[in-house]
Amino acid sequence: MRYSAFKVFLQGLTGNKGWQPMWREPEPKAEYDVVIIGGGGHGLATAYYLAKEFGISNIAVVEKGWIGSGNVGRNTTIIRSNYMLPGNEPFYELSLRLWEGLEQEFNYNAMISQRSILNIYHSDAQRDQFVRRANAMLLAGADAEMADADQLRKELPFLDFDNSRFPIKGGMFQRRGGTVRHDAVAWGYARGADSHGVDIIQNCEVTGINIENGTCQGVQTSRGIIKAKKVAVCVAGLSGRVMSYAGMRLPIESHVLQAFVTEGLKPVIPGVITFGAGHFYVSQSDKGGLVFGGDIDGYNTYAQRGNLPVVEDVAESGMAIMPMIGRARLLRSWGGVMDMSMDGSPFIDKTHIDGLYFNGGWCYGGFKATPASGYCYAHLLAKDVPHSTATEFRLDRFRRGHLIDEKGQGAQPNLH
Amino acid sequence: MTQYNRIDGGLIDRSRVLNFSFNGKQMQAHPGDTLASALLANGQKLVGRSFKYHRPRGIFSAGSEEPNAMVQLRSGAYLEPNTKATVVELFEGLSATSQNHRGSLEFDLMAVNDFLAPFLSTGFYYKTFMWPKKFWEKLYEPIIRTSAGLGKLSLQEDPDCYDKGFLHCDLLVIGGGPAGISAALSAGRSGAQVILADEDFIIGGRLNSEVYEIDQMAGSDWVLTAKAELETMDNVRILARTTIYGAYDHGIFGALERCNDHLASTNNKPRQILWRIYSKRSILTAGSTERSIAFGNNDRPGVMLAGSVRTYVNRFGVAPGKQVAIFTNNDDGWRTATDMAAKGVSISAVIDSREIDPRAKISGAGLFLGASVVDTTGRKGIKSITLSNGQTIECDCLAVSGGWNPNVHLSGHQRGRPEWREDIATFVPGKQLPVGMACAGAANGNLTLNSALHDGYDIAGRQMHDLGFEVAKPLTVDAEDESCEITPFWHVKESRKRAWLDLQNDVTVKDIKQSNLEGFRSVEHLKRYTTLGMATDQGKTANILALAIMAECTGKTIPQTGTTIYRPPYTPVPMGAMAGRSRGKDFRPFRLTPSHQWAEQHGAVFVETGNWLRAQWYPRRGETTWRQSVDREVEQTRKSVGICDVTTLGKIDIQGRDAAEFLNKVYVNGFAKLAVGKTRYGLMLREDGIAYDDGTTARLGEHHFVMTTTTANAVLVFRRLEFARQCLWPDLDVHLISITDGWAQYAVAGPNSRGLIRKIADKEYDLSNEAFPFMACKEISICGGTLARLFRISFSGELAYEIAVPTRFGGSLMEILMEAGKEFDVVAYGTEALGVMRIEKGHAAGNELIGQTTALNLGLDRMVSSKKDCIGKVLSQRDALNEEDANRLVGFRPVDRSHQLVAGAHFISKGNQPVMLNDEGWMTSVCFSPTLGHSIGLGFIKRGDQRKGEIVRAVNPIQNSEIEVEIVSPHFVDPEGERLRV
Amino acid sequence: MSEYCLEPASVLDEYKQQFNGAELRELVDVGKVSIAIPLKGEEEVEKVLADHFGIAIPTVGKSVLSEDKMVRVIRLGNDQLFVLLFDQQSDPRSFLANKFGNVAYLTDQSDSWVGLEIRGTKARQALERICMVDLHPEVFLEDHIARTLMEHLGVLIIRNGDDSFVLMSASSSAKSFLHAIITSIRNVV
Amino acid sequence: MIIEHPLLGPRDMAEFVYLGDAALINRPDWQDPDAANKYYEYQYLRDNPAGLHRELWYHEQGDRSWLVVTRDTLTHEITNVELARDVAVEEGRSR
Repeated sequence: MRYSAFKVFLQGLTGNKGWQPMWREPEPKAEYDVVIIGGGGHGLATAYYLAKEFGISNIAVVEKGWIGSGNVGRNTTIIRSNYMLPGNEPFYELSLRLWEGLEQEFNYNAMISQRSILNIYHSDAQRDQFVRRANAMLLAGADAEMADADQLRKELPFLDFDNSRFPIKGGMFQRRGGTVRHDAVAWGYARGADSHGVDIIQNCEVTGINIENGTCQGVQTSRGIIKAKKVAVCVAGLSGRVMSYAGMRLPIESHVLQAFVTEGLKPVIPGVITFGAGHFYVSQSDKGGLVFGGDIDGYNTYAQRGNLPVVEDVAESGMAIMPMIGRARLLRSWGGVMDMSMDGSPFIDKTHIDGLYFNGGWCYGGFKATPASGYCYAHLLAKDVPHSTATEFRLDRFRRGHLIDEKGQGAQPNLH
Repeated sequence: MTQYNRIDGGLIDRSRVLNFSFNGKQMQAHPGDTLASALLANGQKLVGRSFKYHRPRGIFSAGSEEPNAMVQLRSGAYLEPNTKATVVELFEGLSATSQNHRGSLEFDLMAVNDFLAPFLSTGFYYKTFMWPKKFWEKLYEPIIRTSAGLGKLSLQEDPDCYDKGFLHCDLLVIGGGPAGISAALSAGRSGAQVILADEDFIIGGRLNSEVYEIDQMAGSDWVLTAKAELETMDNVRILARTTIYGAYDHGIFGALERCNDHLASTNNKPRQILWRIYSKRSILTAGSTERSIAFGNNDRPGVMLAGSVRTYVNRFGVAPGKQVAIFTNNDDGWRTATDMAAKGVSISAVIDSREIDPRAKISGAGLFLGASVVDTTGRKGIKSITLSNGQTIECDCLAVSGGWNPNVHLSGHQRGRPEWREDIATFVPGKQLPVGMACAGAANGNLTLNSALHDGYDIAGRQMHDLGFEVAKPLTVDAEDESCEITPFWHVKESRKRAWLDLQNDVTVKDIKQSNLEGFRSVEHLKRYTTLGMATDQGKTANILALAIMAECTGKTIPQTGTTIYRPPYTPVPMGAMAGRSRGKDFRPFRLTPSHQWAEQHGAVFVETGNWLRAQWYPRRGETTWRQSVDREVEQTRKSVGICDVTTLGKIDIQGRDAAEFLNKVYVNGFAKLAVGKTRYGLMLREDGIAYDDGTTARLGEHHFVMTTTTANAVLVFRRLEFARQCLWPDLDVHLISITDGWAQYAVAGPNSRGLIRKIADKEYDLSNEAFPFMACKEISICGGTLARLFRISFSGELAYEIAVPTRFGGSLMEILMEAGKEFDVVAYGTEALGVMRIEKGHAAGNELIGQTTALNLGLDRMVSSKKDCIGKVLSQRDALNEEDANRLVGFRPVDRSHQLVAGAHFISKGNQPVMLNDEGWMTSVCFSPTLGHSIGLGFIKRGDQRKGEIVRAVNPIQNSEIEVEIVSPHFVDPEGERLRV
Repeated sequence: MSEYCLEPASVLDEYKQQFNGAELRELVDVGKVSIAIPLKGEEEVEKVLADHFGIAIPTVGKSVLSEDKMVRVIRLGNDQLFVLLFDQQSDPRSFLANKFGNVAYLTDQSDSWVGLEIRGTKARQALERICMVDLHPEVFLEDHIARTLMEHLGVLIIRNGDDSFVLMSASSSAKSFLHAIITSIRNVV
Repeated sequence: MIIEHPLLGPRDMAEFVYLGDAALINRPDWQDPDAANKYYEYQYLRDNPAGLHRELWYHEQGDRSWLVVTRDTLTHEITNVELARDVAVEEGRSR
């Protein structure tokens, strides 16, 4: 069913009784060309692009719960491509470009809203780093803008320019950054993949990966064995658990990142704002809630919940830059389990086991990468060579010493 | 017409009158009222508008579950949006306004949405607004955003202050109703440390809302008696106005105490306190919340929860209507009828969905059994209801009871799932509870009074027994177990009109059905697709109804359909309270150097370096730009002598028999053979082979070293050294003490530095170049016997010293240095001049030690000893870190010397396109060199060490600039280091 | 004699203030010395403490005050002691070094820390607003010590009386520390 | 979270800094013929278990001891806390 204003109007006239399911609920077949483990944003996007762009449609996406129940459904919805390193920036810029045409492409309004992202800086040294970053972005064909404190004062008068502990000296904008209605991304890709014949199988937990003679044969699931020519793992957050079925240890730890939303308020914050002297980033959703987050809790966990010290730290940082939010109330908090990698950058790679592929290690930045991750993973699955923008996301890079460490924190995942 | 809905009784103080205003209208009420009860007393039915359709809405409940009656409280910078009128304690002068309407509350222009409702069906926005593409940010979204949100922020800084605190207890009692009070009595009597918290401003819970008797006295009087007993116990603390909003790991709870919200002004005391409560055990006695029944137009002002109507009647002495109808599926609803009738309120009808014998005789009321309400009339206040038998009944208030849901929320904050209980048709806490938690009373499904009292008492007793306390004597109270029979009835299927579930977000039964139709059948999908339960009331009155309807749609049972996960906070918590005092200048502590006061007096401009404030430069009269000051400071230092406070560098005292061996392991270069009385520069790597800190370490004795670290990494280095000491080499005898704050340390630099030091050092010390050469160190005395440490080290490249004295002398030493230096025309210099001189010397600093660079990149690879192990050694040898075209730190100067370099510019070889593929490195640090008279820079560029003399492009597209630069040695001044050694 | 004379200054100008129910003052002229116990050297340290101060070495988290109340020995960690000297030694490190010789490693910390004493009936209530350690008198007994965090600052807290606590924190952030403690008091009195 | 410090009793996690898997104690020998590989595995690969995890916490705002905490990553329940120094000695890191 194609969506349009006219369709909404027509359905409205007839009591909204003619809508159809956005995806089928098929039983798993015995065998597929590709089985994608994980019905999150990346897994669904991979299925969508495999079917649509790479001509492989005998695909199952197996999801242990409901689709979109992982981090695509529990993040702060930010999209941007303000990376610095050559291993990253072209990939994230590809992603942003895919976002820009996505709604028309899959006929679903995910409310991709390029209302800008701002990184505030508070010192000359930070400014120098942002100039380096901004120039890298421009060299990679992305957009960036530097703004001084005066300009910020004009655009964002509610920031604390006069009494803040760490003075706001300026910021770097990426005007094409912004936010997306996160759940709708999963739904849009699912609907698109389904329409190309992909089987989306919910409530189907993978319990094992069948490997014979170094070749992956398929998966064991709570709904039986499913054979596959290729198995594509795409379960960021739980990568360690799933890959242990294949006997692999990963350069990844699982950590929880909390996110928060306030009660609905009349819109005052135009884009995304990121604090530079603490951990805080905020935007305001189209429903009016201030959506914000901060640092990960910092300890290994698979529990989708966090603890108070981080909650309070995030609130402190929020009040530090915008003391007008003191009387806004925090309405909900939630936690997502992140694959924190050893250099803060992800993996899209083949494994040493034939037919077994891995996509993970997205840290807390996976949401914005969804389209490019799906596209590049599909490229790898279809052609067995990495996409040109994802050549560095290899599992063996630490052995070689080829680090993609944007923050320069080294092999300590909770610092990325 | 003041308070024409007042009736007798209640827990309000009628001897005093409070004046307040709503939408500018002046009204009166009494202490003990909430804003909601005060509005109802004054006959104000319409109080707000719903989120999506802007439907007129009134007061629905009497507690924190309220979905409708949201107001903006106070004004100006004190404006508090989205405040539930049902929990606002009335105070003199209170002003409130309604929100979310364009035009007046009565004539909201946005109410047009209600007529467009068929086209604004659930998720309609996912299906349209996509064409043309550009219109989203320009047109559609701005329109959507004008109708987003409910209340407004003031846009001004929150003028109130907040505090935080930490409490510890054996038992935390969450909720002060009958079960909670008896739990507190039980644990209190056994001698345990008890905290009893309740969100209301008086404890007692439903006992204040009902006419139950305990021990032959009114329930509310029994509460006072019990409270009096608890107040005599030193080991019991009662926190009223305190919501336990979250259950965190290991018995830690978050709590919000609204200490001064009930006052017109906080008088500079904290408005609210955010408590972190550490409990050994907790008992969830949070009671239960009534749910509604879905039927056509069940959202009109005047449609209320039946138990809440009772609250207004019994506790506040307010009749929410003159002619009241009751619609129930359970026995509790009947109590609303009997209580009101007893107070003389006219009951027009009792409608019970069950075919039962009447539970009471209500004079004048029609009884309709096995019947239901299918529709209502009255746009701004209910006027009549239509029953399933077609009959129409007039009423100005409809009290609805669909049964009671235990407040299980906190039991699920650690992802425990509640369990369904068929007999009371609701969810009760599951078995997987937060550590140390038990549940009792209505929160545990024991919905009747006597059982709740005993449940709380006994369970708390058992919990305290587990902790080793003696169990108190059994509870003896005389109370009844009232009837609470129920037959589930979720929605009136005959209703043709929209039937509301989530009143605030306007989610109706139809939306649930459509959600099912489109495949959003999992509870989480349902919630996310329809926005059910996402409003400020978090769906407390709506979620279970919606779940039941979804279960009906899919043919599953309710427990099979599941519930969404409960997450903190239980009720919304202000950001100000979450942040506490850490805001504005108090966001983080200030660290001040010993010369801070001197610098202030001398007009220094300060810069934040971590938490430190450091003098950045010292402007003098006549200087109009910072460059003039900095140039002067550099020139004068290089010409004569300058003083810089370098106290902020991390200083670590390292002692032990194995201290030298330890240093050998943590620095890339050797320290074992460093002579006593000597200092050495050292570089540290992370274990992954990347450089992260550098500094000098002095050997004061055979087993005694003092290490310096960079200012930024002082804490990190200390942590890593402790790790190395305790975890990697536990048998080394080495001990670390941070002495950063213990010593005031000044760099004294410049050709006349020896002369200056000579003036203050005590005479017995020979400071000649021979006796105290470059890199020497010594404990000496100065100014007639004061202990000092003298290091002959230099960051500026000049003959230089660092001199340290105990911090208490630091301020005085700065003055003495400046005084004694007058004959040399001494200058104080700040961090900018320090930076200029280090760039002139090519020393790496924070802009180069960014955690991404190796010793090789920094040109320090020859320091790495091949003869010994050190942290980071093995992994620094990986191929990709040692490639032929690795980045090298080199110097840059503009080909046209009048050009200025820019830090952050990228290097592109001449003839290449400025694109990422051709990117060869970047400029890390730049300055104007007053010594050379032009701009200079440091930067990383591929194979830089082999490209001296080459000219490359320094592109800076972000500022639309590009210049040609020449690759040069990073040592711009005195490359041979002769000045250091004179 | 030297031409120049260094004047010592207390970090908080010898702050002292009486509040309604609490008194707060800077502790001045207290010598503070860290004593690191060499690996396997605890017995000898114990002996010095016993012989020279009549003090039994405390366990971690506790402190002992000498009988003449001039010396408080605090056990911060397994291999770390912290000694407060109240008798205005001009060079506390040397004073102790004479007694310890090679038995332990000493570091003068007198200037690294600023000390405050808070006492009075409201003292505990004020500290409740800032200190996450349970200070209930049955849990945190007299002479108990704890290092913890208050308003982003590391603090060593010692109970030195019924309603009396010593609080020590880094001297560079002394002003922020004092501000935090004063705010805590003001918020409860 | 609360960590039951073996010397100090229950302390709030806010006083601690987390590092990671306690296997980081087992730093390989730099002269091992397979040192490059062993260091790679030591520094980069993690078991990352969903269940019991032995991990390093540093009591930075306390007694400065490194602890080995055994904690369930699914429930956060802590079942054992040891001084890392003792663990290191037990695991043969003595000279």
